Amino acid sequence: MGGTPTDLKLIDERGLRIDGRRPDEMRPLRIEAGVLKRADGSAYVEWGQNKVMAAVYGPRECHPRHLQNPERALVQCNYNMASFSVEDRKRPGPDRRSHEISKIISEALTHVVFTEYFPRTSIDVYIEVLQANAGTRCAGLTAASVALADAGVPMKDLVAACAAGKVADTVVLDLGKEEDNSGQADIPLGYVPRTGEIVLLQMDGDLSPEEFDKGVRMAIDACRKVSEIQRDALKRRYSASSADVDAAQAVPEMPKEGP
Amino acid sequence: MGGTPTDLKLIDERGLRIDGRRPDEMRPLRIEAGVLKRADGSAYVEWGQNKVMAAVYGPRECHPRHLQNPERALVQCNYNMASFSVEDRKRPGPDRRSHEISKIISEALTHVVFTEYFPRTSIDVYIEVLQANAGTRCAGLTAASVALADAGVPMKDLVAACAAGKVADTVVLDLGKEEDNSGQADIPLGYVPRTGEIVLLQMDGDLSPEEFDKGVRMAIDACRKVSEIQRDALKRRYSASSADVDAAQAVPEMPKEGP
Amino acid sequence: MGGTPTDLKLIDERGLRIDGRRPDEMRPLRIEAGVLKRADGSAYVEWGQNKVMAAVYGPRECHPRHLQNPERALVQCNYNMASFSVEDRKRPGPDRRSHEISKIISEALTHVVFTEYFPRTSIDVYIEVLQANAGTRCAGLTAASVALADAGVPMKDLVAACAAGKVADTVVLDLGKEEDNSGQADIPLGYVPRTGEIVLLQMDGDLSPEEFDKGVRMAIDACRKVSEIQRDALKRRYSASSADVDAAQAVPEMPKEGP
Amino acid sequence: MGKDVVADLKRDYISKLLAKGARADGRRFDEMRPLKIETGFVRSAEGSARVELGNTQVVVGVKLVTGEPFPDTPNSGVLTTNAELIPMASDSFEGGPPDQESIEVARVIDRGIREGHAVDMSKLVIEPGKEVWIMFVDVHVLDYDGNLFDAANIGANAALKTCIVPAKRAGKGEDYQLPVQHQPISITAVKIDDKILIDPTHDEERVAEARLTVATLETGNLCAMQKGLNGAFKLDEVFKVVELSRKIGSEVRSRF
Amino acid sequence: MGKDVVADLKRDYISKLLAKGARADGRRFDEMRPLKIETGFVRSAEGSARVELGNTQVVVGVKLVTGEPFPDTPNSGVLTTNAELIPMASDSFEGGPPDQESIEVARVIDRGIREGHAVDMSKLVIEPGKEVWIMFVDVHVLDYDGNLFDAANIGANAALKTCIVPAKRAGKGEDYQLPVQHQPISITAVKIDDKILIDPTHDEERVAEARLTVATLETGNLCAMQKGLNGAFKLDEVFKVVELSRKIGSEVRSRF
Amino acid sequence: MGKDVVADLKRDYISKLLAKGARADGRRFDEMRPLKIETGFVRSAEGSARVELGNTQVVVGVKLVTGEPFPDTPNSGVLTTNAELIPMASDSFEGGPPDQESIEVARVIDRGIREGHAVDMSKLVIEPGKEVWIMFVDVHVLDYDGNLFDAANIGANAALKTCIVPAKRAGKGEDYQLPVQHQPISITAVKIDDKILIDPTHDEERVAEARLTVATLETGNLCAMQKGLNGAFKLDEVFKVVELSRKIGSEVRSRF
Repeated sequence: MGGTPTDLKLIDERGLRIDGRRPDEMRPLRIEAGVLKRADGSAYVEWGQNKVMAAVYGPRECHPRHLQNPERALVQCNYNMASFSVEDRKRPGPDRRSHEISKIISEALTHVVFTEYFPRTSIDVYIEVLQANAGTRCAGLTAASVALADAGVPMKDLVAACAAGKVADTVVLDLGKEEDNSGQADIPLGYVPRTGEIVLLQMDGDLSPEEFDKGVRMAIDACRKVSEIQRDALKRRYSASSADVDAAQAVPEMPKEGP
Repeated sequence: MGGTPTDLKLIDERGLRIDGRRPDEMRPLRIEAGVLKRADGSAYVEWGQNKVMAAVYGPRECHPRHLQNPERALVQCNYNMASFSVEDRKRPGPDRRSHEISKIISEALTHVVFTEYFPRTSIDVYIEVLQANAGTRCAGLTAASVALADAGVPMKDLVAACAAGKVADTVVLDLGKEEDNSGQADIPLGYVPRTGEIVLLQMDGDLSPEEFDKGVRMAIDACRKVSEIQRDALKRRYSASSADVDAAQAVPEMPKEGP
Repeated sequence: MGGTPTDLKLIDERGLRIDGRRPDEMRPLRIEAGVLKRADGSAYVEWGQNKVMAAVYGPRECHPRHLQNPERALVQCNYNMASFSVEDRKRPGPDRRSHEISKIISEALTHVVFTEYFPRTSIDVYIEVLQANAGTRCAGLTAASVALADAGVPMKDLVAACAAGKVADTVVLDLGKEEDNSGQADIPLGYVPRTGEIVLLQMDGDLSPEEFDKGVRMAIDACRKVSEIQRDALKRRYSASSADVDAAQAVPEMPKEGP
Repeated sequence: MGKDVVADLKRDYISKLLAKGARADGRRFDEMRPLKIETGFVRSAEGSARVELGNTQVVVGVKLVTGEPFPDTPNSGVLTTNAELIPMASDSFEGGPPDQESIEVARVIDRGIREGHAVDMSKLVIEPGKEVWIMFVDVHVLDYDGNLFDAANIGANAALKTCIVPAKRAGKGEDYQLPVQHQPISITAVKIDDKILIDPTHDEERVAEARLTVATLETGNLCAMQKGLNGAFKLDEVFKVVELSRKIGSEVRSRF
Repeated sequence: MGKDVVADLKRDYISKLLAKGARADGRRFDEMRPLKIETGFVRSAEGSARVELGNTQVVVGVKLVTGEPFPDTPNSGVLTTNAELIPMASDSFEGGPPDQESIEVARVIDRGIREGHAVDMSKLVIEPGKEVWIMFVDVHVLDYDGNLFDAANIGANAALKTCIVPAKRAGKGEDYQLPVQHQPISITAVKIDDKILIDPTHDEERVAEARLTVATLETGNLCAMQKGLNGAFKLDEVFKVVELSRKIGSEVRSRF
Repeated sequence: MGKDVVADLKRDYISKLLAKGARADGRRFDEMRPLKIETGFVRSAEGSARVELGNTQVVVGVKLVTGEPFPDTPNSGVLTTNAELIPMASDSFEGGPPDQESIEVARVIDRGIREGHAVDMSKLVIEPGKEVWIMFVDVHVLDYDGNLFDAANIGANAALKTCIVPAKRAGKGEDYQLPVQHQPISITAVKIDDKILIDPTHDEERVAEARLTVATLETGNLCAMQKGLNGAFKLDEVFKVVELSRKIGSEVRSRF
């Protein structure tokens, strides 16, 4: 956690947070599936002030060859932040943080994909953060799951993700940027609703076991809601596709910025 | 264009340029073919204050293999400036400018080489700028054509290159360094005299359509002269070779600096 | 040589050096063989204030393949200094100095290994300098030889290494850090005692032919002593192994720091 | 090899259509694809635009940070243009450091902005010779169906037009609108079977012999040009592309 | 392919043992391997430790140099953690720039130290906003038999505890002990066949489905956590690992 | 594999000649190839030389820029030597960042200049501890037929000798001649079939067992040395190379 001292009152006298949310309230989440033409599958996520695009290519031939697994597909995620996605311009190209996030998202997705159906192939997942405002790894994992489904990759279930955390000694859901900068703990979590499995889990800050217990359960509840929104996006995608004669024209457009 | 404000009078009252040239006058150009022993073909060009060496290896096996074209040879040019070729020392190794120049010279040369005669191979062209004074891409392309011929690579014709530009509101040929720094436009052009084709063309600055028309025609006329000098160099190379019993000793020496 | 001017009296009135050694006296040298479990062979060297670990993997498949020699094994050494091995933190990763040392140590070891027994393979030697105090290339080469023997790689002989040099106009053996910083010459030398061959030799500074003659002979005498200590380490390693029923538990421990 | 067969089939298909004066998507030879421009798409950028040119989609973000001017231009801000042809956008793009293709795109976009004097760089000086605004124009390609040059050029122009200099954040006075003075619009044509087509799709680019990009200004003057691919143009073809670029560029400029 | 066969055989062997409640080296499921800590191993470092955790061996060195603070934390020193998984340590490590695996190790170690406030970073300020101590924690892996996370975390804690700030050398007054205030100890568990094993060996890691590292403080609170590998944990398994980490972490901490 | 056959044939040919006391190009064992030195070849450099040693051709350029001294040598300019073994010069050179071979060449050239005190570095100080001249010696190999070490060393000596410190351009007073005080000339020998050959060609280098480069000064003293290749020297062979290097180095030095 940034842990930067701050004058911000992160929880007000009514128990509301700096952006008016209740402790267990998620930021608004919108998902659109199938927004790109070139990729085999894609999804666009707006989650609070985060804007994240995910695309999937594959299963396809795995390069370099020595990475091929003769028994399974390799799920390779590449998480990248656009240089203009943050206030202080980020140097283009991967840094250590993005390497770590790519790794844990790859692992989380691998768990749900039926990789044994596609030996020797690679399923490549690209996550591009266009605008960042805390919580991009959860937004990215959430978008990537939908993009995989949009690409027709068979999965046990969609992975849904959401973070819980602690601000002003209160366990809260889905930290925003100010809360992330000045908060006390963050717990990003990826979840498989159908099986109740946790496939991504990190934590940093300072939490008692009780607070951790509360936060994890709060994040899991949120993941169930995220999962609903994921399913809605896919339903809209498929109904749009089947409603049109020419499916190619039926791809939903990327939602426009609100006023 | 540099467009740097300057006190220099780029065109004087007699209509002459800062180095005494007429608007449509090229800097002195000397070309020697076959100046290197190890390369399959080579050429050295002194063009005004530019000194450029070109060498050709191939057709030879193409590495890395995945770049091989089963139907054609790949013409791969590498343009490089020596660190000491400019007043402010250049960091060794390729920069973005040299990557771009390598690409457009590769494309220009590919057009004239009978690449279909050598499937799966690579024809590697190396251009080293030893002393730079504006116009090195044209000098490099001109040298590379001669080096290809010296290597015996079959071509439709030699590519000749020369730039036109604008200084002090006048369309002029073959900008020198001060003109490049303070001028108004530059149009490097690569030309195939036999077919009248333009294989390299760039422009930057500010030109009316009429000025552009005039500049391009001026550059094309100059390319015809460059082509003559290229042919002379090759003739000297071959006559020198055949005059001697031991051809290996007949390679013309690199010309020495004038006083 | 550093050649930094200094107030240090590098040789005192009794003819002794800054750390009390005689001119032809080596710093204390301790070698332990077989100190790592994962590597095929290993050795740890404490030489004065130097602490160097060497490990050997192979003969094993050679990557990348185009480096394979169809008639011989490739001996590839990688010399690396830990970032904390010197007073001013070193940036992690190889620099030009370590590339050069890796090359000359690879060449020195190649001479003694029966590379023809293992065509197409690679024998990989890793040298890690954990604490540096002048003389790490000799310590590294000395350790690497023992690690090769510990790995069971057949060799004509062990290479032993030691440097001579000149400080305060005196030819001395095995320069320490202050002597290296302020001395007049350094001659690192790698030697094959059985054949009397010199396999590593460098020199820098200023030496008359007579001083060079004296220094080289002094270094060769020291290499013979180093060779004895190398053999002792291997003997202890093997006797330890055979004394125990379970050889795997018999690997000598890394020696502890003295008080 | 499979790819090549497909390429050959596409080439034949495109050629046959062209012989009849038609393109695969029904456009005229001198017609651009539908163009959508959405500015202000990225709030973390000082200026931004999302552009769809047919199925090609790019996001351009402009960031401004303070820094030192180049020694030879003490009275000028600094422009840096970068293009990320990320593998999300096409299976023909690879990850890793910029390759020749993305470098060429970035340099051609940069040349248009710079040589067309899109921004009055003298108004980006904080203290002459000491501190100026460094303007980063970053092109992010999301979906690639040909003609990156124009999509990115239009995106850059749109992003610059809406860009705010974040002086307050940097403690340099009040924020102000980036001093944009020109719209250097580039139009790209390719040559296939001696025909000149404007705004090529990816399929058209793959079978094209030569490419020419021309950036023009409000005055009708030219400010940047780049020929690409292994083929050649005749002089009259160059002039034809120049004229088309002036005409269509002017139509695009009217969108700003 | 040979490797895979070996892996399959090892997997079977480990599974059969686990079904009987046993591990290959005779340990209980919740038992760490023998731990040796030797501090002051590297004299050129300001603080250092060599740690053996079973057959895993790491050297951690801490260097302190003066430099600028980050703009947003003017009253804090800077922590930089790096892990070198050098090919000396295992034939599964490759040379070259850090890969995802070594980056993950470094970042998890860093997270423990940073979030556990191991060092009072406010005491590493020389001049606020201008000059602070940059603390480099470098993890060098010499011999790899699994569970780098904990070996490196313990090594980092030990190296920091003995670290001296070299103020005199830098002309910044007298040397002083690095202000260490907490020991955030991480404990790592893996899941194999629905069993939770503490401190996995390399063989156990290779067949493990999922990994969870939990760093705890003297207070029993958690300060960092990282789940890894392609498998998953149920919620009760997570809580079980958290409890084990608190208990065993407290035992390890008593060694300091 | 074709290459190896050629190499074997060349080896046999060279060996047979050597047995008769002859070399392929008719030279004596202790004879250098014809040496041509042309100084002032590159006007953009402060000092430059083009050197032909037989068919080996290098250009050396020296650039001087102002910068900070190293903290431990506040009263000394800085020397940086770089060698570019560009693929133009030989099909055995690859592009990309410097490999071990070009690094070794650069470091051996650097060692000769530095340890031989070719330049009085104390005269390259502008303000002690603050600003000094950084001297870049860049070796560009154009044509490679063996013995880069000596061709580049001779080129560096020649380029330095004619080098002008561009003080005026940097606003540091009047230009002046680089204060060259010594010519540390290196001579390289190889060992083939127990014979010592001076100034090896590329073919000789390919079959050589061992290589020894020795740089000497006017005094006859040694200032730098480098043994290379996989073979070995006996002590008397080392002494023989040292003596040859002193003698031939003195002849080369007379050319300056």
